[in-house]
Amino acid sequence: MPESEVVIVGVGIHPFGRHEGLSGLEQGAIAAQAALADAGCAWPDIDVAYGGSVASGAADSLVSILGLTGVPFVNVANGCATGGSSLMAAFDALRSRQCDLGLVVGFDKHPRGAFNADPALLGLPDWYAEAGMMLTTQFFGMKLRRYMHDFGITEDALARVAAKAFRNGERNPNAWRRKPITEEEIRNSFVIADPLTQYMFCAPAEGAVALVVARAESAPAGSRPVTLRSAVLASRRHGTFEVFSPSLSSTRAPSPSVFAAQGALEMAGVSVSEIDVAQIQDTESGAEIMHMAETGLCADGDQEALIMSGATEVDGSLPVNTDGGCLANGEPIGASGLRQIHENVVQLRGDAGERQVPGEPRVALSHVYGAPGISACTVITA
Amino acid sequence: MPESEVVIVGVGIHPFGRHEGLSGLEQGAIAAQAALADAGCAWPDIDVAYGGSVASGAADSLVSILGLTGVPFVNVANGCATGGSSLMAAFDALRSRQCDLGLVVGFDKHPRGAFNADPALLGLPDWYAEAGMMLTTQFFGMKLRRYMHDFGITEDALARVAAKAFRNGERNPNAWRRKPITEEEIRNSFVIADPLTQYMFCAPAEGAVALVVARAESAPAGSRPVTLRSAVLASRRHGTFEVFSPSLSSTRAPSPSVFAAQGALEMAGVSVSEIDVAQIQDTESGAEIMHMAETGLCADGDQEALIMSGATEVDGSLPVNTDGGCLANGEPIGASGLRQIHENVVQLRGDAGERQVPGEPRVALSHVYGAPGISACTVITA
Amino acid sequence: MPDTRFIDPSIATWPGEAARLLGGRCDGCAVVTFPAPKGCPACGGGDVSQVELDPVGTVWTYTVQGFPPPAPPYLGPASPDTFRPFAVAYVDLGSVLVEGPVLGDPSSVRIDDPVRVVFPVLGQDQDGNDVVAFAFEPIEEGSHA
Amino acid sequence: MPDTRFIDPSIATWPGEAARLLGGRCDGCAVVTFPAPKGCPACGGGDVSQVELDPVGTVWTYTVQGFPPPAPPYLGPASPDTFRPFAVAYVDLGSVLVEGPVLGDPSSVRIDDPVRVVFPVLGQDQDGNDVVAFAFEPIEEGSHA
Ligand SMILES: [Zn+2]
Ligand SMILES: [Zn+2]
Repeated sequence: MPESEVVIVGVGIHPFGRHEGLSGLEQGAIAAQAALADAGCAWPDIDVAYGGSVASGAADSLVSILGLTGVPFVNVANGCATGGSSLMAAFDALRSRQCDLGLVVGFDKHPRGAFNADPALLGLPDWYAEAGMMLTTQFFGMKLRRYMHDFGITEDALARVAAKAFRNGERNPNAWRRKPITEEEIRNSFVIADPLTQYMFCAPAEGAVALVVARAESAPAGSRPVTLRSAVLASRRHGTFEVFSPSLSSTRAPSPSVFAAQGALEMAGVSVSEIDVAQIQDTESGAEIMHMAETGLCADGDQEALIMSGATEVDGSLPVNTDGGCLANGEPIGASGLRQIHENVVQLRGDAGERQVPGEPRVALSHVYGAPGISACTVITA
Repeated sequence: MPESEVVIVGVGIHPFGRHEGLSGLEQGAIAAQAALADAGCAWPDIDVAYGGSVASGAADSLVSILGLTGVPFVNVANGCATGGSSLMAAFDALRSRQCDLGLVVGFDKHPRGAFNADPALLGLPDWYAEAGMMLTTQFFGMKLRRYMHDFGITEDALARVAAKAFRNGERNPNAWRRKPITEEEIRNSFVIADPLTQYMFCAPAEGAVALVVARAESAPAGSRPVTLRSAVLASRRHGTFEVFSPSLSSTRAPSPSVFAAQGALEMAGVSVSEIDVAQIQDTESGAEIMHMAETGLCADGDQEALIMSGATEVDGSLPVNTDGGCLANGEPIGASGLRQIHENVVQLRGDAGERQVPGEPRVALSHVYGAPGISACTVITA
Repeated sequence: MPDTRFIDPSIATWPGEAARLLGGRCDGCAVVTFPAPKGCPACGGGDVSQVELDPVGTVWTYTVQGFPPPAPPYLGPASPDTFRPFAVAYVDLGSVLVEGPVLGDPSSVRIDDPVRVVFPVLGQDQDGNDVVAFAFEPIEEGSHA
Repeated sequence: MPDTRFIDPSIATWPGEAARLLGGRCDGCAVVTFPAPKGCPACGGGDVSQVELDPVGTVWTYTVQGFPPPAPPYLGPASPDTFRPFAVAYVDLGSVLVEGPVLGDPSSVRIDDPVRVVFPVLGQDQDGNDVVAFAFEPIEEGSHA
């Protein structure tokens, strides 16, 4: 029983990729200023701010660039779900406090190369890394291999997902990778973690996204609101298959993505068949495929036919990752979840240009998933 | 216009001090289990969790000790205001989502010695540290020296505040420093930053606090609720006097503490004269004195008479820092703000034993303040 | 003088012909975890008893590690000259699925393959000691474990 | 050969008799900040012009640093033998209050004391160069700045 409807009235993005000489925080400030301009309001109008970065310092340091207005600014540190958690908290603050405008921001700037992890900081024994098993890529390969075995997904589908990402990236001026790559090149690129090749994996990157949210009755005049129907976070249950697990339980449990998506649909009062466009976590090609089923967009195993028939393309019946996803944008962790929501807003506004989903999409789902087993989902409607 | 009243139904603390062989996270788990037991509920009953630590890793790692229930758990990283920000977000979540029970937790384990800071990470030039000015203790000394000059506070009052802290600590089984120290010893201890001596400063420490919060209609049977009337956060405005400032504006602005306290009182619908007991940030003796005025508990300059007449003692007319504050408890940053609320709940329940404020206190204020100029205040009522 | 040591004595009964991996079984809910946890990840219970794991099982899933893991910490052959892609699998040992390398040709590993736990030398530590770790070895069809 | 260098050439016009500290004045709201900021902390404006700060002012507040600052980074005398407590103050230069050490007997510093900016040698860097920094020096009563 929501007392107040919450709307997204402004979106801003600093392009993803590599930006020499520009800090993560500076990219965050650029995105925030763009979102404020898009909303038609100014930084001193903001009543509450939530945000975070994983590798680029405290988000509330933005006040020293945007201005010292006294705003309550909370730093969130939830890895891949930083953006989704920040949006959830801002949504709750607007409704609980009856305040007018909130800013949500995520940014990051990671060094080149794979994300490295220290076993001790994660509560893991040293031998796990010494024996060559502390690599995120192995987790992705193994979760996917079992899924392919159980539900008949082929390597053709993996290559098709990555090729779609780069084609969509070509049509997205804010994407990092903007050149199409053929399915053959993708399949023949270096095998990182069988069945996954180099071009099927996203890479650490840089970028920033900000959103201005408002209670519906406080949307700035002239802004173009879309409704934030839900923002839901879930953590893992015993028996899920997560990265960096020396063992798995002999009984399996559904992924946190299942509960986050169900929760977001339920809170939004929307059925999954109403989703017109979806942005879902594609750390690698197989993740997009598995997350299609975990979010309820299709049944396990139906992805193969959907993908090979073109249903998940921009002009298909179930467009997925229309901005090129993590594969074409790279992953600045703090910004990645908000990039999805940015793209959904752009699609519902009809502003996506060459990659616009046809037929005036009205309902959009976003989904992130990451270590140590957390997922955040949102539903927005035109 | 709060739709739902939010109550605190459980409090748990792991004693502050030094605890060889026990991680910050483990202390957090002990505090969480104590708060759940106090509330008469179990970890799987918790619908939402917020928490943080500055130096002891991600708070959501607690799920691997408490159990993998799927709970949405958001990590907050707001320095000294981590506890207050977490409580604010949990308060909003309960009201916005109509969910029943939330956990708020803060813990930390700092190495011995002063907090060190890297100028680059704070956006400061190298010369600032090379010239010997990057020391938090100088800030405290200088803010206080000006205040003493403007409002006639004496060094006697500084010593009296510290002596009170250690006397209150003696009566608090969870405190770190439990031996009284005379005002003469305090004044004659090593001068760290004139007019402040060693015993007038708090030290980095270890400890953990957790709270279980509930919508009033969902308070577990048999629990002893107090009402969380408000939780408000404010950041600095241009012209405030903050730590690590190579220059200050020629025009002054009120501290963020002024706005956080005003906001908390207003949201609670309580006037400052109704406050029966207060826990306020006492990083050093002078901070307690200045924060008494910034929170509105008295006018600038009135502290001298209040303190010297005993009004801020446990049995005085305006009891301040009844558990010994940061001076007697040390400062595990992530836990310090929640320790204040723990003490206020204990006082309103009448459970404070030897340090119980007489006369059934009914309204309690808490206040934290820290770098880079943020303050969080809460009001709770019996 | 260089010696031979096990990578972590708390995780197996090595040495010996009948060496076994060591897990922990929750006294409350009977869930088995490897290595033995401090508290049970399923129920949060604090009482966990040591248990020897079954030495044979089947591949539940696998991948092939295509590039040398960062060394250190990796103790196996990690230079471009000596590294060879190797399979890694979760092996279903009945009570629990354990992650470990699979010896032999990585391209021949398949889901449901029977495997047994073995304790080969992984590499050398800084002091020149041989470091023994655990791995899984395919059980040939027709052979008896 | 060791040389003499200024601690950060962007913050003063050193060397010279009439050396001055350099701040930044916001083109939008005229607020002055030291050192010159990238953007104005008062209004968020991006256009900031360099400005020489007044060389004389009065002590707005002060403290005495009682223990040696951690060295490095501190370049001044930091050993128990050489360290002497020194005063640090915010000095009101009219347009802005600047933080800096105050030369002389720390116990004699008082609020409202007149001081002037000076550029003494702070200490030596790793290469043995003398490093010059800024400080404030009390102006004797009756003297003329
Ligand atoms: Zn159990
Ligand atoms: Zn300005």
